[in-house]
Amino acid sequence: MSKHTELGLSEEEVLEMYRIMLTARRVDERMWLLNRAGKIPFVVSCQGQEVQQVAASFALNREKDYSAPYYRDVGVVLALGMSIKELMLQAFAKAEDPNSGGRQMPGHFGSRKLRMLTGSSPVTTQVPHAVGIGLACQMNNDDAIAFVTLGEGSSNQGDFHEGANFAAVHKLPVIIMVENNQYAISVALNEQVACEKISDRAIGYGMHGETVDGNDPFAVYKAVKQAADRAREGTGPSLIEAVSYRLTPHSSDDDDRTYRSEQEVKQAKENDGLISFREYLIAHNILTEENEREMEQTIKSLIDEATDYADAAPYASPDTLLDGVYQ
Amino acid sequence: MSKHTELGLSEEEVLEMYRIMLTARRVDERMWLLNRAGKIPFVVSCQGQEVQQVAASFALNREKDYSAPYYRDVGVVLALGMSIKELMLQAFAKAEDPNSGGRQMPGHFGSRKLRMLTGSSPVTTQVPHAVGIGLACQMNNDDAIAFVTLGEGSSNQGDFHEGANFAAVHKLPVIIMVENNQYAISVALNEQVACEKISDRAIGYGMHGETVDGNDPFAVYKAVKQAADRAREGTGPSLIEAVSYRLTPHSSDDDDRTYRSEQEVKQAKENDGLISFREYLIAHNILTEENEREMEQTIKSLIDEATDYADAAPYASPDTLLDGVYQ
Amino acid sequence: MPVVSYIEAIKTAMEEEMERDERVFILGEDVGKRGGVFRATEGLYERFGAKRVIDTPLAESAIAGVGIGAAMYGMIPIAEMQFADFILPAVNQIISEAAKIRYRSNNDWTCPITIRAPYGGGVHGALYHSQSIEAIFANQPGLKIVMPSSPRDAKGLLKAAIRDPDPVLYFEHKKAYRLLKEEIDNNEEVIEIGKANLLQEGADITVITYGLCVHYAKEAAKELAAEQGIEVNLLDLRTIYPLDQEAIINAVNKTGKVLLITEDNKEGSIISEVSAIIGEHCLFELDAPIKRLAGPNVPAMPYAPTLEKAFMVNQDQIKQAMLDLALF
Amino acid sequence: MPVVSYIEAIKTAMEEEMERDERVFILGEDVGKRGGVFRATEGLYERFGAKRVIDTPLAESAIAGVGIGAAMYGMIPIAEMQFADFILPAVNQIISEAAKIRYRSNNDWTCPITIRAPYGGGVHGALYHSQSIEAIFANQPGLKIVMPSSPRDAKGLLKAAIRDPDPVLYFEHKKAYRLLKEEIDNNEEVIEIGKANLLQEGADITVITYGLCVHYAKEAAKELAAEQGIEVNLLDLRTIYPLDQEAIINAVNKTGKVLLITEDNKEGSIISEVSAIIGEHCLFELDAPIKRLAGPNVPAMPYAPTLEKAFMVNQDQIKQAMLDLALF
Ligand SMILES: Cc1ncc(C[n+]2csc(CCOP(=O)(O)OP(=O)(O)O)c2C)c(N)n1
Ligand SMILES: Cc1ncc(C[n+]2csc(CCOP(=O)(O)OP(=O)(O)O)c2C)c(N)n1
Ligand SMILES: [Mg+2]
Ligand SMILES: [Mg+2]
Repeated sequence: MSKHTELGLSEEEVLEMYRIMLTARRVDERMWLLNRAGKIPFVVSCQGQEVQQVAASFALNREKDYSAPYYRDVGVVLALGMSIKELMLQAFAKAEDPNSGGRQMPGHFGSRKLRMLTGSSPVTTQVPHAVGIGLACQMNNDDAIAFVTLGEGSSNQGDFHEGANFAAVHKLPVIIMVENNQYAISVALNEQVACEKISDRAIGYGMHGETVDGNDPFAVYKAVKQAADRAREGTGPSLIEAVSYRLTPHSSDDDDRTYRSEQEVKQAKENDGLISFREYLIAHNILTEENEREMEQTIKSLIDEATDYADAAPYASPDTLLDGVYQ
Repeated sequence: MSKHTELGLSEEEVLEMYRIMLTARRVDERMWLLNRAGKIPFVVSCQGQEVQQVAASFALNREKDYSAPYYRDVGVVLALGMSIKELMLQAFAKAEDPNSGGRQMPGHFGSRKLRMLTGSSPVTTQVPHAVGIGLACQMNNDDAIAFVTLGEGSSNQGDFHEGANFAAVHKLPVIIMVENNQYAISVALNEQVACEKISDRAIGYGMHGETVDGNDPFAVYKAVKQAADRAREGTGPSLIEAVSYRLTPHSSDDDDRTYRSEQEVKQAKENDGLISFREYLIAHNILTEENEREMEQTIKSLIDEATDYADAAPYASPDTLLDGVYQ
Repeated sequence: MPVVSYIEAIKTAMEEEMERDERVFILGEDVGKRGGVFRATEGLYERFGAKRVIDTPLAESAIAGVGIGAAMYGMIPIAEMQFADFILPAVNQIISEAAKIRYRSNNDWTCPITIRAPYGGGVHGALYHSQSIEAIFANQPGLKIVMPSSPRDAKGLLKAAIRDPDPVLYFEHKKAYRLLKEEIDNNEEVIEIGKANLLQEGADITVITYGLCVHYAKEAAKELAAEQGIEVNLLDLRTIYPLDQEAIINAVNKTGKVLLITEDNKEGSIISEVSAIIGEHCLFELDAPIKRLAGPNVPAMPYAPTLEKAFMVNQDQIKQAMLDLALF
Repeated sequence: MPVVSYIEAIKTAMEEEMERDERVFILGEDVGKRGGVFRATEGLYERFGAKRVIDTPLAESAIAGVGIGAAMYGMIPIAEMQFADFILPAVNQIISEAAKIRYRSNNDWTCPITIRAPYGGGVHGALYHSQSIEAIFANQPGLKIVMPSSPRDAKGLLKAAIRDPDPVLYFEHKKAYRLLKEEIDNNEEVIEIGKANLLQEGADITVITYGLCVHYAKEAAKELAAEQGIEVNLLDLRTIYPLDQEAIINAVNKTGKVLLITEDNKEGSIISEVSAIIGEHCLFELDAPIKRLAGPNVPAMPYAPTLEKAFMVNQDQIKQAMLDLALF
């Protein structure tokens, strides 16, 4: 049996997963072009993490579950229902941006409609929030669960510890996914932590912990699916570590050549999960020359359209500066 | 071979350990009497934790090492050189109290002379401080190590996580001893954590972790001694969990009957490490009827003397209120 | 009509709100079985169960942060910080998160959390169980801060805080818990957040304060009225952030002489902002410098009774300052 | 004499102090190999090595707390917070610990740490990379807070902070990093903490401000002098906590008209305390209300350029406020 059928995923579903991963990549690439062209002041990238982001999201109930994504999660938010146009509106910081109306930098996601919590810049504050969602679900016998992501560097913040412990004590329906991309800006993994795996921290909370290859969509899907099942059954939270690599500089303000070798980055690019997933889909005749071309074209034209729209859209009026401080 | 000789401890040393444990207990008992008599407004107790406190301190180099004790550590501070008189001065909040000149509540230890960091009330802040001492020792090729204690409830604070991780990454000479007495005020262990052992958290930092019976002085001594050796060798920090039971209410302001049964407390009192250590010493002819009587008498008269002295000593003058805000 | 203490008023407010609205719940350290270290939640665990009166692990950032998450879901959490001094590990969650959730999401998400914390000194609490820490938060738009001065206000303001659609910090004075008692006639009263309360009118001097100091000021004013016939116009701020500018301006303009009082350290305190509002709006109405009476600029109240007393603003000092101002 | 930018001045101050005293070291996120995300520590890792320029895990409470521990040992840490906005997880360590170590130990222990953090807006940093957060700390005796307004001050005040026996928060403006440049003649200058700096004397109006706003005020004053002959008495606070009362009083008394400026939100800001000092000490010297110019009371500066611009206090506003006051 092929990997996807073993997991109960149809051909349509895996193709859809791939389409969203590719969309995330292409959106991100366009952001860099727009940044370099002086059109948008800032980009923070998903590149190298799309596979884990989309695979994990597909393991959720996307009609019901809550999410608290972090700034790199273009793949997550696309999978959970944000549109390319909406992403472009936030990149251009326009009034119509559903995340913040242009108030926040790109990468600060949030949508009540999508049950996606509003995020901030100080890292890791979202972990206790997701735990609070889990608590509320438990109190209300709501079948939904909370899915929260963060970088491995952020797992060293106190809020990670406090939130994870709280979730474990109350057996809350929460999935914490650490996207370990090997760096916290310039600080390499071995200067951030001395443990072998970030998921080793789970044992100290008494929750399930597991490290998976973030470049393998099936491994990620399976781990998150099982975590979701456990959460819904009431057996408590899980800590999933998805290991990948940050293929771009930290952000458009960073120069990663000051702290890592081009050789290292080049090698990581060869292990890009998007490549191997594509090969898998081709080998299984799910992706063909034809539908791939069509997919790329559709994505491109959607991005073009979204870019034009967002570029032309108005900024929030200065008159709105004082709105939304209090009800 | 007997347990103490196996560990290289002489008869004098174990007797001295016992003497200090007993002193801590007797000082604490006196504090409660003074409190109930309206002489001192507040007590926070060591009772039930003296064995682990003194045994751990004896495993340090008491001429050289740094400590950051927490509020229950009467045993630690006595072992590290604080006198009964000084403890009474702080209980009475008198000007001569070396810990704070009566500025802080009892249990807020600190003495530069004894390389004992000044402590505050917000729990767990001392963990990063001890790590900072470890860092300074490492930078200065100073052979000293930092020993820090906290309650198991406090191990759920962010500062525990951040401090432990920092120490592990830099392989700092630090020993973190969690004194697990089963309660954080009224909150029982299973409502604080879901892990099996607090020391399981060590694996998530990549440091040595170990749980020992806090009522067994030899187990505690051995674990801390080995941790000290590792720290001095440069192999990094350790997390030691010493398990015991809080025999008194949380403090003189608490009423523990609202949240735990008298039966449970009674049973814990039977397992009091002071009793079993005493039996051990008697069985090994180290403690005799004679030297025990003498020991009790000496302690009592020292406490009497210290109490009278501290009672009569002056409070800090109101004129000193503004001193010591800045240099 | 029953005589109710300040702490009973707090408990009753929570009880009634939990009764009224199923979404209201409490979380904090020792709030459950123990009923709170001050017994502010006594009986609520028994009445509403462990799911609505939650004993949390010892971790303030999680207490605030988990509460914020639950509030975003649509619940109405009341988070207790055991002492106001111990709110500091939660500052990031309160200022970066609770205060900014509505604004940063452009009104999409909201955070109706109430955070209660016992503040204040004079209770042998030493440096870390005596602090007034409101000034730390009183410059963060998105937050509201209330500090009740009486049982009636404690109840009505807590109800308002719980019903408020935005995050509210509620600081209650430890010494007031059992010191202040009064009859509460209207059980349903909800006191509007954002409005100061003119406690008594008077033509000679205006006194503006909040929290327990209101009690001392009232007593001092009573004495001065009886002894010297001095009439004090006394404004209780009630909400100390954002301030009720209009009430402040009106109160000052009535007498032209103003004394501002806080138990906190002086520099950078709530009454500094009150003074600035006055300096901006009432300058030509003033007949005397804007006088501030506050704690000394030392880190916090020491434990030794001599030093605690030397720190604490008291009724005698207040009376003297009022008299000096009246005679100015 | 070399022309030095604000950020170069900061780097040079650290470099010279590390050279002078072996106990001085740096810790923070990305301060090592990367040389800081703004490049404030560029070259220091190469020069002093990984043991004195330490890349820490991403955990601000540990950066502060470990620094505090090292300071108690006798080291002189310079802790960098990557953005002032991200100092908030470290508030407990700064306020409960650093600020109180000397006082609570009755002068037995000390904590000579310097905490640097880039603050301020106008750099497309949005809500969490634009904040002025000094007011949160400016009511905590035991702390000192400096905010330099020029390269020369940046250098001299940072040297003073590092040499200070007590904890000092040092907030540097991100927009000033490369905007402000000047010749620095005295390389060894250490600027005394606690003293304000009368930048220019003038008889018409007094302007009191700090940080980058000093630059805008200077420029506005230059224009007003040239265009309207208005003479501005300009006081740069330099140390914003505790404030230099005497300098404030003298500066105000000289003109009787005062404008206070901050980039921060208005309510509860540094200039509120400045105003209160004036209201207490200069009332009868004043010829006009104490005017405050500040950011609006919204949580922080939004990202969209329209909104960022609407938030940020700018030179034109300052000039207009000066003119209005002069004409009052
Ligand atoms: C509390 C806080 N401190 C510092 C920063 C600045 N910062 C932004 S991202 C980042 C690194 C995050 O690393 P990691 O968690 O591994 O996520 P990644 O960017 O690698 O996906 C830092 C230090 C921040 N946003 N918040
Ligand atoms: C940050 C903080 N929050 C709350 C408190 C109040 N408090 C004092 S001791 C304590 C319980 C501590 O439990 P644990 O760490 O297990 O130590 P134990 O008292 O059992 O020895 C609490 C909640 C505090 N001191 N600091
Ligand atoms: Mg990372
Ligand atoms: Mg305990």
